[in-house]
Amino acid sequence: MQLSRDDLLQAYRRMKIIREFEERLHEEIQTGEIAGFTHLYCGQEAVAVGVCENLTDDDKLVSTHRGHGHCLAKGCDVSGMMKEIWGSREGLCKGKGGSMHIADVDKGMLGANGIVGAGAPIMVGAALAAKLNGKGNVAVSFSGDGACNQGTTFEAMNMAVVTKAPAIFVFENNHYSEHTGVEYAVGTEKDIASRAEAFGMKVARADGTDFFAVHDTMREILEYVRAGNGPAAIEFDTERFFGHFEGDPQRYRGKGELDRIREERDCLKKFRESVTGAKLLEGADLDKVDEEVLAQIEQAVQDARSAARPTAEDVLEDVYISY
Amino acid sequence: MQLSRDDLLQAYRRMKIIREFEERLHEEIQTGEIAGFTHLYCGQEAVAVGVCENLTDDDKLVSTHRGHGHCLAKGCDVSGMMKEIWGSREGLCKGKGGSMHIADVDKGMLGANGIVGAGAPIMVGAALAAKLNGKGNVAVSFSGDGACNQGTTFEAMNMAVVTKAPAIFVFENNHYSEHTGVEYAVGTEKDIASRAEAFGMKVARADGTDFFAVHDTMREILEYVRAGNGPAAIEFDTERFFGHFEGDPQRYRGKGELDRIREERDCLKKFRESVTGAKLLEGADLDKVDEEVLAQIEQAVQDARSAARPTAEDVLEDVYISY
Amino acid sequence: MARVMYRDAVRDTIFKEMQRDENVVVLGEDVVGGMGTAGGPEAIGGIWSTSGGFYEAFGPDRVIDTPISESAIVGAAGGLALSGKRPIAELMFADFIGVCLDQIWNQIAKFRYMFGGKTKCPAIIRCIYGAGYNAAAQHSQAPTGILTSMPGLKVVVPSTPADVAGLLRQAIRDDDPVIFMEHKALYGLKGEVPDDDDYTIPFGHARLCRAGEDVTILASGMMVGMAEKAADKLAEDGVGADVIDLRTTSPLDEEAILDSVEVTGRVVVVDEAPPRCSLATDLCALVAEKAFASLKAPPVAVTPPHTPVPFARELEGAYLPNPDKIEAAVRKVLAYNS
Amino acid sequence: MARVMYRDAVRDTIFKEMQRDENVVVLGEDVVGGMGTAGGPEAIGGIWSTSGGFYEAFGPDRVIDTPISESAIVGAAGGLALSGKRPIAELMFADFIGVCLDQIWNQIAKFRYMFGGKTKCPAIIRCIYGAGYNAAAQHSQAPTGILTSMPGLKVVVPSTPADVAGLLRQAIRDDDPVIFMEHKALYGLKGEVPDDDDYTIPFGHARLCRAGEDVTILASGMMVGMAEKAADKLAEDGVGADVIDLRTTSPLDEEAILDSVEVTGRVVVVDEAPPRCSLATDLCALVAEKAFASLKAPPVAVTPPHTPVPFARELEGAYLPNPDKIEAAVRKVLAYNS
Ligand SMILES: Cc1ncc(C[n+]2csc(CCOP(=O)(O)OP(=O)(O)O)c2C)c(N)n1
Ligand SMILES: Cc1ncc(C[n+]2csc(CCOP(=O)(O)OP(=O)(O)O)c2C)c(N)n1
Ligand SMILES: [Mg+2]
Ligand SMILES: [Mg+2]
Repeated sequence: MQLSRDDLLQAYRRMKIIREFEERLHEEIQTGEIAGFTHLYCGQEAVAVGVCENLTDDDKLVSTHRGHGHCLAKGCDVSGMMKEIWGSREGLCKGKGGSMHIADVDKGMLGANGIVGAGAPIMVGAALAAKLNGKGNVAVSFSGDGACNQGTTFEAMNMAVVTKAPAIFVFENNHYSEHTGVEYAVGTEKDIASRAEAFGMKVARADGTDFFAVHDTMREILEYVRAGNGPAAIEFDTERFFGHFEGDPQRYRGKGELDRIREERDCLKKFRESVTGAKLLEGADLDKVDEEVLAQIEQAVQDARSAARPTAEDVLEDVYISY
Repeated sequence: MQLSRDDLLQAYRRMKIIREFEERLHEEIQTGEIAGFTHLYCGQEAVAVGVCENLTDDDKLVSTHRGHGHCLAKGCDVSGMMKEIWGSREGLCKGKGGSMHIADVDKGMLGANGIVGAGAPIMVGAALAAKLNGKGNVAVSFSGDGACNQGTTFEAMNMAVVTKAPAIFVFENNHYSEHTGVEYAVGTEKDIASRAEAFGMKVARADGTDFFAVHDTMREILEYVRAGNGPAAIEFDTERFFGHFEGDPQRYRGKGELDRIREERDCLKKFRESVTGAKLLEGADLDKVDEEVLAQIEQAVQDARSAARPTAEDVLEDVYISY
Repeated sequence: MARVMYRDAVRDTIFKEMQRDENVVVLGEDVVGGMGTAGGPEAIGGIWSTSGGFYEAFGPDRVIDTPISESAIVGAAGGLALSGKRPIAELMFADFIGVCLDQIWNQIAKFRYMFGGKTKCPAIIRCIYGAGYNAAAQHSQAPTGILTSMPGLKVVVPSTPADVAGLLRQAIRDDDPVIFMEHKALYGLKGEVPDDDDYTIPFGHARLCRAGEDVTILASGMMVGMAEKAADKLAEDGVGADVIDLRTTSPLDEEAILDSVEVTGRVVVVDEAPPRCSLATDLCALVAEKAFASLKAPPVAVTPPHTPVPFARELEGAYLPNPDKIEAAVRKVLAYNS
Repeated sequence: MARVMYRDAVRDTIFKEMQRDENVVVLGEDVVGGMGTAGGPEAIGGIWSTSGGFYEAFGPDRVIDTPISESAIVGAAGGLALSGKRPIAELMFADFIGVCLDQIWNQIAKFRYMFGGKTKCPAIIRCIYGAGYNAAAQHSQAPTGILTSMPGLKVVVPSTPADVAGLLRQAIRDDDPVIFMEHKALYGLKGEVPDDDDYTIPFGHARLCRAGEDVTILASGMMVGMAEKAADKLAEDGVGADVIDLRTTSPLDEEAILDSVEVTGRVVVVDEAPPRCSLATDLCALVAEKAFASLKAPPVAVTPPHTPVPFARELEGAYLPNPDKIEAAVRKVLAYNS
């Protein structure tokens, strides 16, 4: 599909925001200022953005522990997220959720999730709600190659098929679950999509480092699902540029692997080459976006640093308590 | 494979024991003497016996809520089982387990199981133990068409593939999970075996009402698994003659369905026709078995009725307690 | 007022709320029954007959028959709730929280908090629980205490048809996740239920079933009837007991409990779950901490032993609390120091 | 005696037991690490570095790296145990009992009982638990009480490297299923560990960490160190506290607790889980029931509030018990009635 200049610029901006958000976090985390476990999405931007550019706020999304990219792509506020990660009471979740639990229900973002595999069933519920509303909306879950071994993911797929839910299961195969290779943990020569296929779902596969491949594949699947044909699944082949969590020594990587994937499989680079090569955008257009994004991220970090901290009383709010 | 006369007689006897055990329970349950929930296996005998005749006591088996047939086929004592179902302290589990929890670890029978889908992971553990022992033993789980939608079953299959466990997943598709049809709950045009296939397993399919088809299929799969090739799965198409549980009004059945399956899909009838037709056994041989089995079941019921009852003190035994 | 069965109070209340609010949705295994069979839908209407006629009235999008996939069921309830619906998920046996606890404990219960209060999660998980059917270790448990221990959940344990109606309606209209514990041995119990289609009972308000000044007996679910029987027996001997039906264990009506104990000074807690880290010890600790000065005797719990639920009639009978055991416990606390 | 870290005590004890008994088997996610990668096996040796070198020493059949499938992991442990092995399964975070509770609660815990005592089930589930890392609501919980409530399980909560060694070895040699709770914030704690390769600590024997006659403080896991700090502070003011480390919550050393309370008459229970139906209330109820006559003040619990674990540093800090809160509670019970 031919995207407009604005669409292209927006897609690039979103990918770049994710990239810089994560690159910056990677640095900030070293300082010890940010608490908790953080899993960076860097490298997978084209998947989140390619998928979400096709969605509206009325389409729901359920994410994972590696959720920053999905949240940003679904329209969560950059500053609100940064503040949340910094644990501010001005954060998107008032500092109660943190990196692994960012949500913005108004944007259709039903939450990052610290439990691997927990998202898919929740997404099916959101899809059933969409079906009931009858307005052609869908729900999407992101799951990793590791999550596709969790029973909940399978249950969700079958349940979506049985109930003909407008559900889209996006599998991001970044070849690793923590320190384990997908070749080992998905113990078959078949791919992940084949599992979805065995449940009777329409499936697609695409290169997750190619924004256009992601976008087109998602568009096609989305049309199918919006039309009321039941659920579908997409497997994207992608790369994670950092460790599983911040602090991971990554001894499981092959020699030169990180350099190679940064060199050959960087979705931002590929996007730039593709759009400038096809003369859809100028390098300067993108440079300008780069600059703006860097400033935006810088601002978000400054905001997060100076944002109000939560207090002891906040602990007792936002939950029903009685004891 | 050509079975000896003794083998044939033994297979028939085992199937007949299951049949009469269940037919008798069906009657006895009406009297109110037997407590708890009972799920009868009647109709599926060829699967349990066809599978288990290939196993030794060193091969492990994990069963389901509908476990009587599997237990009997694996060699559990008829009287001990009847006493258990009657809740006697002389029962196989001292009256603590009842119909849904019959086990005899010495016979390699690791338990019926009241939780749908719980058996498969346990079986994989038994298979890993067999692998570790290195004597070519295997472990087998029985699961229903309903259980194949439970996440645990999927996890177990993938884990068996990943660990190359000598595990055999036997799926008994009797077309119903409780009151729901398999067409609905296994929400795909693909069959159950296809799911196993998507995990990268060797699979086979056979008519579960034909003892010889079951036996041969199991034999072939067993050879493959014993040889160290990793796990496999078999889907058997079979029939359940009674309701899901005793007391089930079975309104979900088609008109005449029960008569039809008793007429056309009775594994005992088919066995008799096949062996007498091929002149491998005489009708009289089988009649003799029938008579002996009936007497054995009658005896087991008498035994169960008069067996010692458990006492309040028994509650506190066979478990670690401290409070 | 109409005289209805506990199970029908469940069914009727949901039915009426589904008529009233199109966002109410039911899901679970065999809640329709007969899907994909020659007999066709509505062959059963719920294995406990608590959803008969739903499918016909509300169709497959609001009465969702599911595969045997409890994690997907509860997870879907969570997703429905986050999307503005009011799902009622059925766990055929409360014991099955084992296969879906994450979705209850780490998801549904925590959304509102983790998301900084920016969402509500009005999901109900109906758990059919309890012993009395000789259903053995995996189909007889009373995990009320386990669920009560989990922040974010409200836990309701009705003991009469009227309470089913009032509390279930309250639960359906509540914006927080609610665990609704229905005791399978109470399904046949009959009682008067108000005709009022807006009859609700606010959470956190216990019910005084018997009044007396000598001892306080705390109970919920099936234990209430047993406590009442014990109290009636004791009354014959002139012993007066406050029997308090907790109705909801979270929130807990501390006030009702403490007010009673201040008068009686003696308390017996009855619970159907094993004793350790239970609702029973929770209540004993409550009175020990907050009514210490009033206590004339140690608070005593009547519970099963710390064992799984056994199968045989004699064993299950010995395992469960009963009026005699409650009476004995009361006599014990009365005899203390006197 | 050697000075080792809590985490190394875990690793070394398992390693030695694996050398000693070929039936001991380890399984879990990334317990090897690097399987199916260019870096190859042993890239990590456990996400908590508690199984480094295992794979090299014992190979893939005894050190089983698994997919992210906790139900299959715990279920497999059950099957291994029923087949004569001594599996040690690792749950990377105790919070993940949510996705495999059935296998823990309804399977492993109940086999021996349901099967009439005709089998043993020597499976260990290692649960890495607790807060302190700002890991938020789904990675910080202390479900000790929930697991303690389940008949059939033994529950171990070591607070020092020596106790890790003695209790873990005991657990490995035990014939019942054991939940072994390792606090993630204690992994770096150093302490003396006996060199004895048969060093075991029998279950149900609490440890007296501080001795005093004014108050009894009960604690386990990470709470022990906090209780000790509070006691040290109180000692400066001449207040003497018995600090009792429970070591195992099931079995529970009731005797040690009751003996102490008989002397002190005052008790503060410290627990890391929310208050309702918790280990804290369990212990308060115990002393209220069994040491009633000795009590000079109500038993008091120091616990987090009834909320999920919040993320931000300030929030988690406010949420958790700490020495100050314990000290305040002690002062409160000391002030009672005096
Ligand atoms: C139920 C559960 N098990 C284990 C974990 C620990 N864990 C967090 S992320 C992760 C790996 C997930 O791999 P994958 O699904 O491929 O996602 P990726 O990290 O590659 O984005 C694991 C094992 C968890 N959070 N939840
Ligand atoms: C986890 C769980 N969910 C639900 C049930 C209730 N239940 C018992 S048997 C059954 C149907 C099982 O169907 P299937 O696996 O096909 O076995 P079949 O009864 O046909 O032998 C259900 C839903 C259960 N025991 N455990
Ligand atoms: Mg991955
Ligand atoms: Mg079936």
